[in-house]
Amino acid sequence: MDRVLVEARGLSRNLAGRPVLSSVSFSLRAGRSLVVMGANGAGKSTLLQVLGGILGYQGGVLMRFGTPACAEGIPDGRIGYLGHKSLMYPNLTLAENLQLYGRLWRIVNVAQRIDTVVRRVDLAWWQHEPLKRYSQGMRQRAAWARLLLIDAQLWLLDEPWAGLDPDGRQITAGLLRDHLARGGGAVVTTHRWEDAQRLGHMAAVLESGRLAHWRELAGTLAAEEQG
Amino acid sequence: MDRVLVEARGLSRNLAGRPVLSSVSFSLRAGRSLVVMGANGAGKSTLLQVLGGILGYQGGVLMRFGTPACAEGIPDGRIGYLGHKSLMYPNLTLAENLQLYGRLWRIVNVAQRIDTVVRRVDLAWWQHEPLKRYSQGMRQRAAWARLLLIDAQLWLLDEPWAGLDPDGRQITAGLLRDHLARGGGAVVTTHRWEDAQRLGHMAAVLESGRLAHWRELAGTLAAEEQG
Amino acid sequence: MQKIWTLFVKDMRLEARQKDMGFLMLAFAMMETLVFGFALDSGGRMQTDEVAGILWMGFLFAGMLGIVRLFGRETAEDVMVGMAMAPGGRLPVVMAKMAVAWVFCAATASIATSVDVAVFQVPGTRVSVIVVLVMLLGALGLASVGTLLSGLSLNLSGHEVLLPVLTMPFLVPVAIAGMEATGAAWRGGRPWPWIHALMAYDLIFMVLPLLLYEFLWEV
Amino acid sequence: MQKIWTLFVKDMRLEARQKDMGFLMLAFAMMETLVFGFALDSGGRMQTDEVAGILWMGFLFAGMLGIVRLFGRETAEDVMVGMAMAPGGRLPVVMAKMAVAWVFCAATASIATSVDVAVFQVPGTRVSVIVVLVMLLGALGLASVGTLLSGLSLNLSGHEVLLPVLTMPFLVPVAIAGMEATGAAWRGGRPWPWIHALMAYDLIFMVLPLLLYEFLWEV
Amino acid sequence: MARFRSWGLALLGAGMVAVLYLIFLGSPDDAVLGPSQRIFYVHMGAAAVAGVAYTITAAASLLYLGTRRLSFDQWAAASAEIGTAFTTMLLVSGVLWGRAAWGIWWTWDPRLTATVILWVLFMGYLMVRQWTDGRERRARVASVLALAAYVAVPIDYMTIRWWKSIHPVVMTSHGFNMAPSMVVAMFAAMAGMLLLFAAWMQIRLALMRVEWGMEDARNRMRGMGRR
Ligand code: HEM
Ligand SMILES: Nc1ncnc2c1ncn2[C@@H]1O[C@H](COP(=O)(O)OP(=O)(O)OP(=O)(O)O)[C@@H](O)[C@H]1O
Ligand SMILES: Nc1ncnc2c1ncn2[C@@H]1O[C@H](COP(=O)(O)OP(=O)(O)OP(=O)(O)O)[C@@H](O)[C@H]1O
Ligand SMILES: [Mg+2]
Ligand SMILES: [Mg+2]
Repeated sequence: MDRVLVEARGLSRNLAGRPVLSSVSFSLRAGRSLVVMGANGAGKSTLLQVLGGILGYQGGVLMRFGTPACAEGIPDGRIGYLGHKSLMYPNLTLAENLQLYGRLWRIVNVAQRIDTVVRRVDLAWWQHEPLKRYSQGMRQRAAWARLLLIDAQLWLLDEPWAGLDPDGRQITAGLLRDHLARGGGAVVTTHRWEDAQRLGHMAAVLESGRLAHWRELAGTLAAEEQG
Repeated sequence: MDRVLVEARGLSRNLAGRPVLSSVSFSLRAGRSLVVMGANGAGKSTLLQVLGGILGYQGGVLMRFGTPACAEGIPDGRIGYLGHKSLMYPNLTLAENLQLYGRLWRIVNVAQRIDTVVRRVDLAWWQHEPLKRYSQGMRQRAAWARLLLIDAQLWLLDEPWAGLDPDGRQITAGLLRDHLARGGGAVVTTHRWEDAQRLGHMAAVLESGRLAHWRELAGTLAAEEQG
Repeated sequence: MQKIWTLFVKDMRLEARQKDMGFLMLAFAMMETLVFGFALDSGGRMQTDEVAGILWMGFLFAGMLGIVRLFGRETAEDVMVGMAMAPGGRLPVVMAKMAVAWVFCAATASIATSVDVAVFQVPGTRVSVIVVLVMLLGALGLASVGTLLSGLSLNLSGHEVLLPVLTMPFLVPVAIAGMEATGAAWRGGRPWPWIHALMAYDLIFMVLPLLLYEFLWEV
Repeated sequence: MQKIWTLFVKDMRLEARQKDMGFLMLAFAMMETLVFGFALDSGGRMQTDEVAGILWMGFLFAGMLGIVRLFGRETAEDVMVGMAMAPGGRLPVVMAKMAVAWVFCAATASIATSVDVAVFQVPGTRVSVIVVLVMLLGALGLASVGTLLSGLSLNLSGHEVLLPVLTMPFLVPVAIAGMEATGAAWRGGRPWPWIHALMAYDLIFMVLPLLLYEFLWEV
Repeated sequence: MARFRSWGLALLGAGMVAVLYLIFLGSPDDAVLGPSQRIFYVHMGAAAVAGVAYTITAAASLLYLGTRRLSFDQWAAASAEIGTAFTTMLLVSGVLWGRAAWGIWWTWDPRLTATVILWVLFMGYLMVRQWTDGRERRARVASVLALAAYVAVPIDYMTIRWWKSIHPVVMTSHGFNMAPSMVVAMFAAMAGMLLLFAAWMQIRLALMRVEWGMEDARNRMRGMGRR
């Protein structure tokens, strides 16, 4: 379990000519989670996108799963990303979208896995409805279903509880805990300190693109609060 | 202050053939706020859109500012709506967007008001940047700036704290409190009970399109929690 | 009125920022001239009617593309909801779009006509008052039909632009009438029946949105 | 390969659901025939070259529209990010788009050609193997150029489709070569120089994305 | 009701036999066109029915917008569908006849062009009905579209009167340009086709009600899901 999943050394990235990340360094071992907090516009989403290879980086070194990732940003199938958008076609149903992702990730036994994951996020009744008819929170649950389906080792979760009702937050918190228990890793952003404490082994605060504060959390991943 | 801002009697609405709202009834007086909670997909956003005249309704009666609103859904300039989307052009800067809205709502002294509201939501440094370059939370702050600019009597806020950092939540909670103190009204949806308690005079829970539970809150609008 | 003007200015500013619509329409009209010039030049002189046909085909397509794009701007971030919620209701939103579309169609038409007349040098093709009138009426037809249908397809909560596909058959009569009128004017024939037809068609599609506008965007 | 196929099937399924792209391209090609038929018929018989010109103009525009729409599907909800993150990298995403575009361009081309040949009844226009070859090569050209440029314009985090405007000048050579080759084949002339030009152009724009694909979507 | 329907069908059958008699035996060959002139009766009948059907569609659409009763939308849809079938028949008979009379399959005549446009427009109308979801929304969009498309019907009728066309004009303000027995056969054919239309319409409406009922049942079942 002591494998390092992702390691950044002095990572930096500009967007539209402005430095958004400047020399960010950290490393994350399997089975652990890092919660990134920080003000709006601090660069949390950008950091996750760089880690996921969606964006490239301009300075520093990024190691993923023990090998250096190239600076142009190459995605990796072992990474599961959940961002501000759902990454799914609004005109297709949830089941169809998941089928597509299942094929792309070469999941065996897709139909059955889809059945499992939509049940997990409590969308079984809605799986044959086009996503454009989903409410905001249902769309977020759908994004979680996609994440579960592809069975990645490293999760990059950008405000994964946005728009979820208390029930949904509880379900997904449980899913994250299971993932960590199975030896996966996660980098999570959130704006709620209570969520950070509940689910993070470490917390870091990003301030204008720099990792300013850093704290090991009590990290017992205490039982879920009620509602 | 005892004016009734909005009153619904037996309101109902279908979407894609399914009942989404069924006989919703409530009324809201000036100076008071109603917090609507409920599971994902319960119909909260739909309710706000019907109240705002963005969607029409199919059964019941909707009275706004003392006059019946037609069933086809006609928006009203005295209503300020803040939804899941920002309602602003991504290719224009925040200042330009606000200028447009200011003209549409015939705000006098637009330039000065814009200056005030962007300062309020702490985006003064960013106001000449196109919105597409904003981060998620900055976009939400921009939506708040638009809401403040048009100076509406009734606010319809759909998860207004989504994506905001603690600082942003505190600022906007203060803005809501000022609005209520000045005799405005607000219908707010949220998934966080603590927010509901902090800012609502009444709370209602929507369950599959019906207003199921109803509670007057202590309603002192206690001082803001810290961070 | 003020709302129409504000929205008109907004669209012009967006255009100034992106320049996509104007560039697209002009590029379209120019490329068409180029392709046709190349295609038909070798086979001998072109006739007046052919030039008119090429011209109007270009407008038809350029206009359609431009209008689709004009409404495409409104799909992101539900901006149409914001516009519709402003005091003054929804009618001015339709009217402003129509005005913008008309300005762009007319501009494309006049530029393309001048260029084509110059390039193809067909004897008898001259720009007269009647031709200008036909251009303006044709542009109005494109704008009003396009606005009606695109507006219809743009519902406030879904974000799709489906109907533009249907715009084409509605625009074909405009193109045919415009083409015949232009051809007749150049030939020295009788353009008036076609001009009248164009006027009638324009009128119908100007009035229809006004009558139906409340239904246009209700969801 | 499997990724290409999966994405190809995905686009076909989206098309089956919405039918927008196919309908759009076909409607375009048909309406063009209609307008041109009407425009040019009164002035006498049409020449082979003219029919070829009309045909290729139609493909050019229909193809451009179709490709813009094909990429337009990918703007909502950042779906392209999801596709690019799948194992296998980004190249298959480009390849699949190219394949879809090619199928649609070829289908439009073959249908429109058959209809136009039947409708315009120009003496000597017969569908031969060479014409079919020209159509397929032309469709390939439209598809590869269109994919390269549209893909370039579709960056992952911004959601804009600006470059399609630029596609047109790049497509014009395809249209001209295709037109000349078709005309020559129908006339019984020498289509081969044009076919070779077409092949060379296709090849360049097929290879270019393969060389550049990593830069295509880096942000 | 059932008995009434079977009587209606019997009447329709008898009427069709009478019409066939008049067309093939009871009227003379044309002086110029010979026996191919008998296509005319089908042609004219199809044209009449198409005109009537589209008029019903437009009227029902108008009524729908006025009253918001969905049964009008059903009428509009059914009538448009059948009208399009008859327009197809009109086009096919016209093309066949044109081959016999003018020796060509197709020519660019205002009448023929206008009819093709009409056909495309209503095909588009039917397409849009398929694409749109939500009964009310579909009804509204379709109604507006039907009214716009209906503009082409009078234009199509008047083409041969306004523009010079090779398509013959029979009905003029001075009476009919043909033999009296031809006039009788023409009216009989028109009456027969209209009867056919009425029967078809009734069946289609009944079928549509069944379709809608099934849709309702499906939605109710889905409504039983928790969300
Ligand atoms: C595809 C080709 C054709 C189309 C689309 C077409 C369309 C129509 C339509 C829509 C009408 C009914 C409207 C009206 O009564 O004015 C009509 C009537 C008629 N058509 Fe055609 N037609 C076609 C070909 C022909 C041909 C080849 C002939 C004969 C040579 C013909 C002879 C007539 C006559 C005699 C009438 C009745 C005219 C009248 O009411 O005054 N049609 N056709
Ligand atoms: N355009 C649409 N077409 C059909 N059904 C829709 C549409 N939009 C929403 N719905 C359905 O209406 C119901 C209510 O949606 P709504 O967005 O109002 O929920 P919500 O309470 O705001 O949920 P959330 O907390 O997730 O934002 C959901 O079941 C949703 O699937
Ligand atoms: N496409 C872009 N072009 C230019 N600048 C951008 C772009 N996207 C983001 N930025 C800028 O980069 C900075 C960081 O953005 P990012 O989205 O990473 O913030 P964040 O920490 O996720 O904020 P939030 O909490 O609001 O989601 C912001 O200042 C933003 O303005
Ligand atoms: Mg973010
Ligand atoms: Mg909602």
